[in-house]
Amino acid sequence: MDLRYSESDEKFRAELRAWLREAVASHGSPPPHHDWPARHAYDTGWQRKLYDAGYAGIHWPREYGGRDASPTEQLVYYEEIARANAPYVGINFVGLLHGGPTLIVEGTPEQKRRHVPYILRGEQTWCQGFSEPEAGSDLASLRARAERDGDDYVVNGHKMWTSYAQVADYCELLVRTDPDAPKHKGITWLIMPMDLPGIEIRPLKTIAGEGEFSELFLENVRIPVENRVGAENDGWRVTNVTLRFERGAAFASEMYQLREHLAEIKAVAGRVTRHDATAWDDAALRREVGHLQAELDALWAMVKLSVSEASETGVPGVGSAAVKLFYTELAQRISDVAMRVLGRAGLSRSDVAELPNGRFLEKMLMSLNLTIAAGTSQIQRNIISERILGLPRHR
Amino acid sequence: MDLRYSESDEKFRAELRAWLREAVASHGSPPPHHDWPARHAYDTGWQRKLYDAGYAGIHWPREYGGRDASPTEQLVYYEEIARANAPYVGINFVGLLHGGPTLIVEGTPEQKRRHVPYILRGEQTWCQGFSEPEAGSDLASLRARAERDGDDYVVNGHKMWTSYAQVADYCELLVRTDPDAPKHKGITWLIMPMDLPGIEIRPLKTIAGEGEFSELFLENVRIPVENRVGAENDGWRVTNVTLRFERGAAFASEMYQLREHLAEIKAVAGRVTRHDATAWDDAALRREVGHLQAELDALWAMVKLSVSEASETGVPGVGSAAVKLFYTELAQRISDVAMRVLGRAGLSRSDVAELPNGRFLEKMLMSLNLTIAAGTSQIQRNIISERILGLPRHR
Amino acid sequence: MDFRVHADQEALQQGIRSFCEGRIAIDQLRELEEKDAFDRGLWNQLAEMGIFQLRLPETAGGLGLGCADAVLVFEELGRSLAPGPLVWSHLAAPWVDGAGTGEVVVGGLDLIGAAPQPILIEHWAHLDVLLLLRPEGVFRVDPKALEARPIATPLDPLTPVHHVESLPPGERLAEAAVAHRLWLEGAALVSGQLLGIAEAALELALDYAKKREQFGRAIGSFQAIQHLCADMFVRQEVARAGAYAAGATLDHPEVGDLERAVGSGKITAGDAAMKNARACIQIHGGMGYTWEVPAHYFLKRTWVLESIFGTGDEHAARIAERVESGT
Amino acid sequence: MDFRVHADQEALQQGIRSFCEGRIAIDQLRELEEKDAFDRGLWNQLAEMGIFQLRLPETAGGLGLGCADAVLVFEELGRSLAPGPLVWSHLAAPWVDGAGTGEVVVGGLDLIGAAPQPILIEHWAHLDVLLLLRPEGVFRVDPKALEARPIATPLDPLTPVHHVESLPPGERLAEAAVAHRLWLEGAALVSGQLLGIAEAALELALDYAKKREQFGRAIGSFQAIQHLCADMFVRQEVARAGAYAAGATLDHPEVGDLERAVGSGKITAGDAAMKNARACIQIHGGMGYTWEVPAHYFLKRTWVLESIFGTGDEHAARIAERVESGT
Repeated sequence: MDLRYSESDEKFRAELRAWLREAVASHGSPPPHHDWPARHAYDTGWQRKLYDAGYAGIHWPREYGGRDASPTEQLVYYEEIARANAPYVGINFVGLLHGGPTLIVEGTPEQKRRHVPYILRGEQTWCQGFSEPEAGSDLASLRARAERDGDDYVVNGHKMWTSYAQVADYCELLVRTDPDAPKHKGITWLIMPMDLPGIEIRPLKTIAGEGEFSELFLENVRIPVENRVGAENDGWRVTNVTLRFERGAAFASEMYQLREHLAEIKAVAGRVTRHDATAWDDAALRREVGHLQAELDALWAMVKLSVSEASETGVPGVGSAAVKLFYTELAQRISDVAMRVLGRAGLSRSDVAELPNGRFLEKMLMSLNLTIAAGTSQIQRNIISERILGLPRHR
Repeated sequence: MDLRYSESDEKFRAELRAWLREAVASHGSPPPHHDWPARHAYDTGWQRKLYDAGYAGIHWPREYGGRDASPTEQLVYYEEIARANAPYVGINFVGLLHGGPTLIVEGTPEQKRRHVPYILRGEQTWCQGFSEPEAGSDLASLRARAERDGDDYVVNGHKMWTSYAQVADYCELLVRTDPDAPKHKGITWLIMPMDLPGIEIRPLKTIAGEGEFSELFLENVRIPVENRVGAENDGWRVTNVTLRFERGAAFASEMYQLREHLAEIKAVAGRVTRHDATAWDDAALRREVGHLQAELDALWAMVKLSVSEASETGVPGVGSAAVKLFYTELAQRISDVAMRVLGRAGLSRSDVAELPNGRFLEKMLMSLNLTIAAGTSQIQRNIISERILGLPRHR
Repeated sequence: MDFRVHADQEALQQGIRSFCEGRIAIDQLRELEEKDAFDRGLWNQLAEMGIFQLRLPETAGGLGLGCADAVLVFEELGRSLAPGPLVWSHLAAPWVDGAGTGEVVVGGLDLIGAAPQPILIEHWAHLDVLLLLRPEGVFRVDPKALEARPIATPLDPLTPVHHVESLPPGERLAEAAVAHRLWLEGAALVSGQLLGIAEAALELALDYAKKREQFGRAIGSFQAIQHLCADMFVRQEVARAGAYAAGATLDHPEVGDLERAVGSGKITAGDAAMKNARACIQIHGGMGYTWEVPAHYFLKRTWVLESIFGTGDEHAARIAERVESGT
Repeated sequence: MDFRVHADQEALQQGIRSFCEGRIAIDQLRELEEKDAFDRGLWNQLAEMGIFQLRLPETAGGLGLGCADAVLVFEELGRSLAPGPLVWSHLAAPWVDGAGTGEVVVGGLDLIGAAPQPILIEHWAHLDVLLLLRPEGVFRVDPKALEARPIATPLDPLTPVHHVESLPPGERLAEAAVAHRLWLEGAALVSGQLLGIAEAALELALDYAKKREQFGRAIGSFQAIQHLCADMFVRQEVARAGAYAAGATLDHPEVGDLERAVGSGKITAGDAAMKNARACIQIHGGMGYTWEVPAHYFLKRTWVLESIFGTGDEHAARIAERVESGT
């Protein structure tokens, strides 16, 4: 039960920090939110820089070009990335956090050769084709249909919540290959090149406006059988390799950023007026912020505990459901405080009166998705009560 | 949508207030909590006073000696009782609020004759034998067994949560008369004289210590068949007449008292110290109390709305589940604030340093039962979602 | 005392609801989004229905109704997310010629609440008159004389806002007491709107929960969803009692503490709208995060309404001073 | 960095747990209730296990362990509701001869927290020494020299209290910095106890939920109960991280902001214990309201522990001053 980093961790931190200082400055400012080609260039360029410096694939095995960093080094990495305000995985988070790791575990040698190094170098961008309009929490009820025709699967279906499809080269796609099997048993995992005929990408407008998400309409898309990962109808198992990653350390970076957000809320509260005082002069607000900071600090300690535990098993345990549940609801509470601090400024999503309300409101709107995406809070509670607490199921 | 009382309501209020002023003063102070004979005498004496003044059975029909007050007069009654700090139904709440009203609707002429007037005059005290250790939320699963033997039912079983059994003359008892029928179909409602052989009363110690509740152990208790209310095996329907009363206006008086409690919390907060200020100097506490008062005021308006609606139907509707749910959780939040205001004084259930912590702590401890008794909060949410909102049931 | 909605009130409310359902259904709202959230024709129709002169005496062309009636009307306007400076034009009817008939569109700024900075004016582009509620009185300003900078992306797509650096003193229309009264009336009307939003959010959530299937059954059959909905219902009913009591107390101040009744309405209705809008999004799952499902409009409008005529926290602080025994 | 409980810490914790399960099981606690919540034999056994001199250097007869270890030990003491002035005697070990070995029973009063009035001394009848933590230092008082009035009914049946009108200055044992340090250590140890209570409440609730049947099935199969339990688990795990980090930061202050870490532990553990104790009562239904089911002990002890070494609100106010970027 020791929170001290080792000498080698601190050495890693010092090197990384020094490198980040120069690299972030030289990489320039991020492009506008809606300029997809520019964002693609910016994020993949950053990935190449990481690669050249030996920081790409921080948790990937060395034989695949990764850094194979220890869990504590990964933590240091997240802390320093956030502290330096450096780009994180950006538009290729699917490739770096899901697709790549899945191929490393489940792909054929040929599949690994054709994708893994390119993802790592920022030369291949991936998106995810899992969810469908009728398959959300109940992902296994997905309907996109793949029929075998010679050496191809012919795919028809409608996917939703595909991030960065606009700039992706490949899609990790789940399809139904056996409609007669029980729903978990008829699913297959495919690598879909995004330039195949029959793929239509429609931007999906969210609460926050147009952004990273799209819908995919697939009409007679022919995907070679060699693009299948794992056996036919074994896609659900393969998927769970990926989902386990998604529910794990993927949030660590966002959690650390939340700490910065709270500090910023305090700073803004010291500037906005309430009658003849500032918002920060209000004891109730101060206490609320103090309470939230206490919870954030405990959350970060929880991450450290989970990272320490993962150092043995290699993957985050089922307890990550608790981290996800707590983190996402906490993020919403913090956004709520941010809105109350902004007061009338919160009516504008454009910065006004030198306040950062643009960013604060983006965060608030996007926080609404946190308790929904990657397993709703209700699903997380089911997982905890059934898998961790062993409460009886009732069907 | 008018909150003004009519002239006749105000006349009723003026008369009642004048009478209460004198009557409360002359009735003396309530006896100690654990002196059951004295409490019996005090409460039944007060009931007799009410009867003589024409205020007994405020919502009972006139033909049964009640006042048959209009719903708004009932509200005035609750307000004035609370304002005058007068005794409420006390140890005979079962007789006055449940048993009596049930007999009026379901009893035989003979049963009415033998009980109703006596209850009203404070000459007959009732308790309730519904719950059992294994039958709580699922009351219909009760097991106390009654077997017919000539003109008697012979009852064996174990009842729990019987209020004021120590001083009761009769018990409204639910027993199973047909163990083979579906659980709701084999229940019978009996009037059990408490002096019958085979009844053992054991005080039930609660979180708050020994008090109003007992367990009843029934061993071959012979109850005459003529004491049955309603048909054999029709007790569940009869019970629901009673439960509908329980979930209705029975709480109005307690709700009004909660307003007084909050005012008292504020007063105490103005007296207790925190560093070099009082607790009330704390803006966060003030805002919290303000928020609670806003909710209490809305709750009381909700009662007024529900009373206005009951003026047509005569009984509180199913919407009273919402009132019960909100009221009980609000009461717990208020008790939580009371404890925080008391600070270290809250470690003592005896008054100390001229603070009313004895009473505050009693309220806090008893509030824990509010979300459990008469249908847990979970059961109330089931009722709302299925019966009011029409959400589908899943079995 | 009969706190029920009377038959004539029910008819009034039903009339507004039918109008809104036909004229401001969700598709029409989406069109308005493209038109800067203002439709002169709609405004005139609302005026013809008497929305603005509801409380003017009949001798002045009004309907001679009270605040309780107005709360019911604004409940429907809230439910349908009707856009425009409705509350301000209604409040202005006795003070600005043409406001009651809809010829003159009146907006306003609440400078009594705690945080008027930065100055953001709602619906500026369509205002003929801007009212300022200051602690010292009611003032009238020509909105076009202000240097107003448009905000590219407002939080609520149906509430465009302009930013103004400073305000002129304006022409004084009425004294401090009137400003205070209008502030309370505004809070009560907004409570009505918030109640309407809370109701609409529950209705939308229920529709979806009954229809959407996951794991082979309607999600509304899961106890977790059922209890979320039950809590939404409770908040709605608490807000109804609070908002209605605010209106009834404004009509007959002798029935209770006016500040407390209005604060109770604003707090409980604001709380219900905010939490029900969030729950509505959550119950919709991924769909709730799309622009297409109108759940987000409820939340966004609630933040707008929370910011005027006193936030919940401000009302709570005021109420705290008025907590006393025997009330 | 390895934030896991190490193998030797696990062994330590397991040892305490086994002892508590055997020696302070619920029936034994009930007996202690009748004996003024103090058992000299138990006290000696706890001392022999090293509870009090855990952190004394081995040269001074101690075990030479750190605060993180102590938090683990107090987690078990909290879980089992072990009575007596455990934290005070532990804190006193370096300052009062005989405290470490259990020969001298030391109690204390936190006069640094915001609300020491009225002065209620826990376990007064069994104290040999009373420590006062004042902002200006640590002071020693002879408890028997005080005019202490017994409180007939304490909130927690296992924490008897006496009321004292005023306190003498006492003998000064250590300076302000030590008092402050002891206050933080006390808060961390109490966080451990609160974590243990949160865990015990969940465990008790789970046992009951799995076994108790209503409507023909275990109540733990109802999603409403399952989600209550899931939230209890989350609070427990948050509290675990918070309380452990408090201990680890006291051992190595270079790893973080000490005040913030300790405050985080006290706040999250206090919150978890309070809410889990309430949920435990609720899940038990009527049984939860009986004295027989030990759920109420958890809640009552939590109120006692909440009142010392800074309430959650006090720590939150302190932490707010220390919120800053890059930490």
